[in-house]
Amino acid sequence: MNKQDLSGLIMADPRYSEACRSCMNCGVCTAICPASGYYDYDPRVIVNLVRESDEETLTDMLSSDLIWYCGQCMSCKPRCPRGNIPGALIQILRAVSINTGLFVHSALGRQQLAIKRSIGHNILETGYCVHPTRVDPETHPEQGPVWAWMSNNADQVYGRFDKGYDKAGPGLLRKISPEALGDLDRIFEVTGCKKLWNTIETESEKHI
Amino acid sequence: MLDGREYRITVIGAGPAGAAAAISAAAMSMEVDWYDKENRPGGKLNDYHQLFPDRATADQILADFDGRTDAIEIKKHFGTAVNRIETDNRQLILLSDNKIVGSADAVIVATGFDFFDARLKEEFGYGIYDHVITSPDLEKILKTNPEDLRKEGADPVSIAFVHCVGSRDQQAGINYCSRLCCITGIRQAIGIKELFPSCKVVNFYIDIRAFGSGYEELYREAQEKYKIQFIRGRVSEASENQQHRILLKAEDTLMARPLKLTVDWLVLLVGMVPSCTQVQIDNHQCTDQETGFYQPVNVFTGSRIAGLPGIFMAGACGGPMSIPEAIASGRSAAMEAWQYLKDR
Amino acid sequence: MAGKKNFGFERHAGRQIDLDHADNSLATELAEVVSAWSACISCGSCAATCPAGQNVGFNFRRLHYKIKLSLEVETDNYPSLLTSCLLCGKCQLVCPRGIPTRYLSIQIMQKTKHYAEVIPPV
Amino acid sequence: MKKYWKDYQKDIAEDNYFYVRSCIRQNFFPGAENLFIDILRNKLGKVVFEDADHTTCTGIGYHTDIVPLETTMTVVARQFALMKEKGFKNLVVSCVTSFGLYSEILDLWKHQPELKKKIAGYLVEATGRIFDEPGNMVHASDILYKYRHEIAAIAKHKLVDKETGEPLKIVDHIGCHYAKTFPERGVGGSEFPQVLTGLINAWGGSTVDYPERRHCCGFGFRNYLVQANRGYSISQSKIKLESMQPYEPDLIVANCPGCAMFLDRWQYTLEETEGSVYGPNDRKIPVVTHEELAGLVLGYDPWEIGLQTHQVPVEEMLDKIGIEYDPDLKYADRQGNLIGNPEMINQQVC
Repeated sequence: MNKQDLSGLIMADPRYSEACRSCMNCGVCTAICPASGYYDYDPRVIVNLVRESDEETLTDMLSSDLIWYCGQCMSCKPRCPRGNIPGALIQILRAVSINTGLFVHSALGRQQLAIKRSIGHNILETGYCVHPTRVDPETHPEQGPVWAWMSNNADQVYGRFDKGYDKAGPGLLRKISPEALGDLDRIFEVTGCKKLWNTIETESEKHI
Repeated sequence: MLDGREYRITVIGAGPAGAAAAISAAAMSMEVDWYDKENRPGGKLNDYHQLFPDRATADQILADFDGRTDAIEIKKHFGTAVNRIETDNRQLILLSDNKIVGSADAVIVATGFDFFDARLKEEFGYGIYDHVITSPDLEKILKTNPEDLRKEGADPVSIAFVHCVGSRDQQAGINYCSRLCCITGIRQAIGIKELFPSCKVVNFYIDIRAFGSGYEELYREAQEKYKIQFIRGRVSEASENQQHRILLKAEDTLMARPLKLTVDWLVLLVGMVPSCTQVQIDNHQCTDQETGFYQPVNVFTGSRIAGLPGIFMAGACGGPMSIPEAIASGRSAAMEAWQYLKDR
Repeated sequence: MAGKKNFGFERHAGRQIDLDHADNSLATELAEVVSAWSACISCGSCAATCPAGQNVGFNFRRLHYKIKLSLEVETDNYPSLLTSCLLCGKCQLVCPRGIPTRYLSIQIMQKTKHYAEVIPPV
Repeated sequence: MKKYWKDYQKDIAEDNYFYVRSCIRQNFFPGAENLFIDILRNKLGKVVFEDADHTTCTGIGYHTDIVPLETTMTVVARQFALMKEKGFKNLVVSCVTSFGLYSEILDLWKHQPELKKKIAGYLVEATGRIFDEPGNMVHASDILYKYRHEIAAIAKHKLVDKETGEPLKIVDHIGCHYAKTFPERGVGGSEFPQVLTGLINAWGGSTVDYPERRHCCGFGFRNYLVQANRGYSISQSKIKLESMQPYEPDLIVANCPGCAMFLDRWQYTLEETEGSVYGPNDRKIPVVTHEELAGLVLGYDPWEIGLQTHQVPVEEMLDKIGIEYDPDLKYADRQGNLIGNPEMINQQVC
């Protein structure tokens, strides 16, 4: 792989100046972090590693599972005495990891392909992140029998609450118009999301 | 012999710095008017139990001041809050609630500090949970009735101290270090251990700043003799369970692992902030924009308040300060005032 | 049936240190015989100077700190790492609090014999 | 009041709302949003406008890192453009993730005006639309908070046990992105948010302050969406449920659709996989959303507002308050015909 200026890419993100100022290693972020209570993960250490700006360290980190544990709850944000946002720093690291293709070197990073193909495609095809017809009770046993009932009888169940279900016009889970979906599609093109998806697909394929 | 017989000086504040300034000015034969908003001298010392590093009682220091201020000619105006000074030619006019109460050739401002309002650090639940208290609260309990720390007659099982509450914290709008909370926490932790030897006492710190003479020794004694546990990490959240015990979440940063602990009392070591009774001087901006404390004309060489003639500062109105430092700064301000009046 | 289903994921216990339920018998025993141990300020001098630390990743500071926190010492390859201590005593020379770290190491080895198969000669 | 949250009172517009829906709320609580609109229009007499052309904000995609910041910003700018086109200024957001995201975007634009300009350029290029920032932006639960006393005045039920007269013990759960991201945008701030306790207290209930009150429900985005990662998600809910268990709550109310869904579903899963149940008397704890809570006190039919779409049965709670319902219509369609019963495993029978 070509040598890249990972540190530069990280700092160029508009969120960086808000997310990562200075750290006194007090650990309030880790103390409250749901992920650090569960995984071998420590947001305080991540902030320090990023601040070291060592390319080798950053390459290792962006190629590892470490950046994919955060659950994005942002509980870290209101507590940091230096005003950092470790959860936002994670978003930056993940974006750089995907854009540079490093994400395929970790098992958790490789999950981006499945997420892109589910949530991503949901958004452009339906206008919703999730849709009753796309949360399959088979792969979601944890959703329980009520969800299976709802998903399998979507027209009747959702139709009870809104006659407009899956139809044009306002209302519950209305069918998003082709014009609105066209807007979304062009926004995704113009703002680089399609390019990002292409990277996820091609880098994932190369790795296999 | 320093002779200040012709000079009229006013000292505002009767805490340790103000007392030292008044005693020193009087010793130089200056005519001293001494004000405090309270009806008695001593300031916050009245509420303190013990002092560090040698753990002398606050009452001993108070008695010493009382003896010396009584033995010397000082006009005391306690119960009068001077809250404004106006300059009139070479005279300084003192006002209390817009009423003129006196005048002077020079003024030493020694209005002290306030403790940080711990309610602002909402995550600790101060003012909501009865067993979350601040270091000054604990000091009062230790001084008046330590039995209050028992619960239904039983010794507390565990007590934790949190360092840097309202210090070094952008969220609280305070970026400076209050310096004295570390050693306060160490000294109070020892006090707890002496009362309740079997109680588990844990101090959550970020850096131990034991800067003063004898402080590091006290820190070591706390560890070695009293077996007080020091965990490097700031408490992130406190909450209360049904038994009214306090649950803490912190990171042990030396292990890089989150940690939880339940305690009977949580003591917040609150920092020092500018006093809400600061004196307004003309319409002059004489406090530091960032910290709100008075600013000297030169941090190395002068205690005169920047930009103003004849007004000097002493003690913690200029920033967090220990009692010996406040006393020294009171003496030094008196000396500088004398020098100023002689030279003008 | 209830309580046994598999929904396609595993759940494990968290890694939060629980100081309320820590078994501190080993820490208490050690503190009795090496009283100065409690004066440690976690400066890391011992680990920095440790020859075994340079070679096999043995970290004496972390190790004894872990015991102090009453964490599960049998994990983390603890016994094998402890046996890599050469008992050279360099750590003791650099300790700013004068803790007899070599003696502490010996005491840890003796009190945790059951964790380790090979105990270096004392 | 001892508490110190008065500094966090936020400005909540009085009327003329532009309402944007939530993906998760529509999927999992299909009665809630129409209920909210109905309360505003028909009980409180407010103007609420819903634009058929608004879409997802892409929030789940953004927080799972498959939608870049600038894409999300442009989609959000499009929602603002729709609002401008229809002549509205007061935005009401149904979803807590969206609300947090809108707050984050407005904050970034405030600090980096050139970024806002860039997004405006993208929006014109992609859609030909132009936008203004909302004059007032709140979460839907904020509106109910603002009008909680008005709702109480016309309420049919109180949140009390009709037998004993005791207030129901209610756990409030605030979505992390409601106030943790920008405490000043939440009623009561991030540590002791008042938005739901305000509703509970005004409607006769009592709130439970349990230790893990502020802990995340555990959605965790990728930590739920990928099946293998769900151990993280369920473990966080378990932390909360274990912590609230000793208080024997009657009910959980959440203002975030994800939280409400997870606190509901994970109770089912924890029983199925681990045999653990966290409510009093070996029952699970019903979970409702803020709209549903308002609907219950206002006397709406439980099945018309969608309480049958919750995995944890609500009947015992309804009986306790004294809310009537027809068991035969629970699983019926619009015309009253039975759709068929969910295969209720371990059904909780009274």
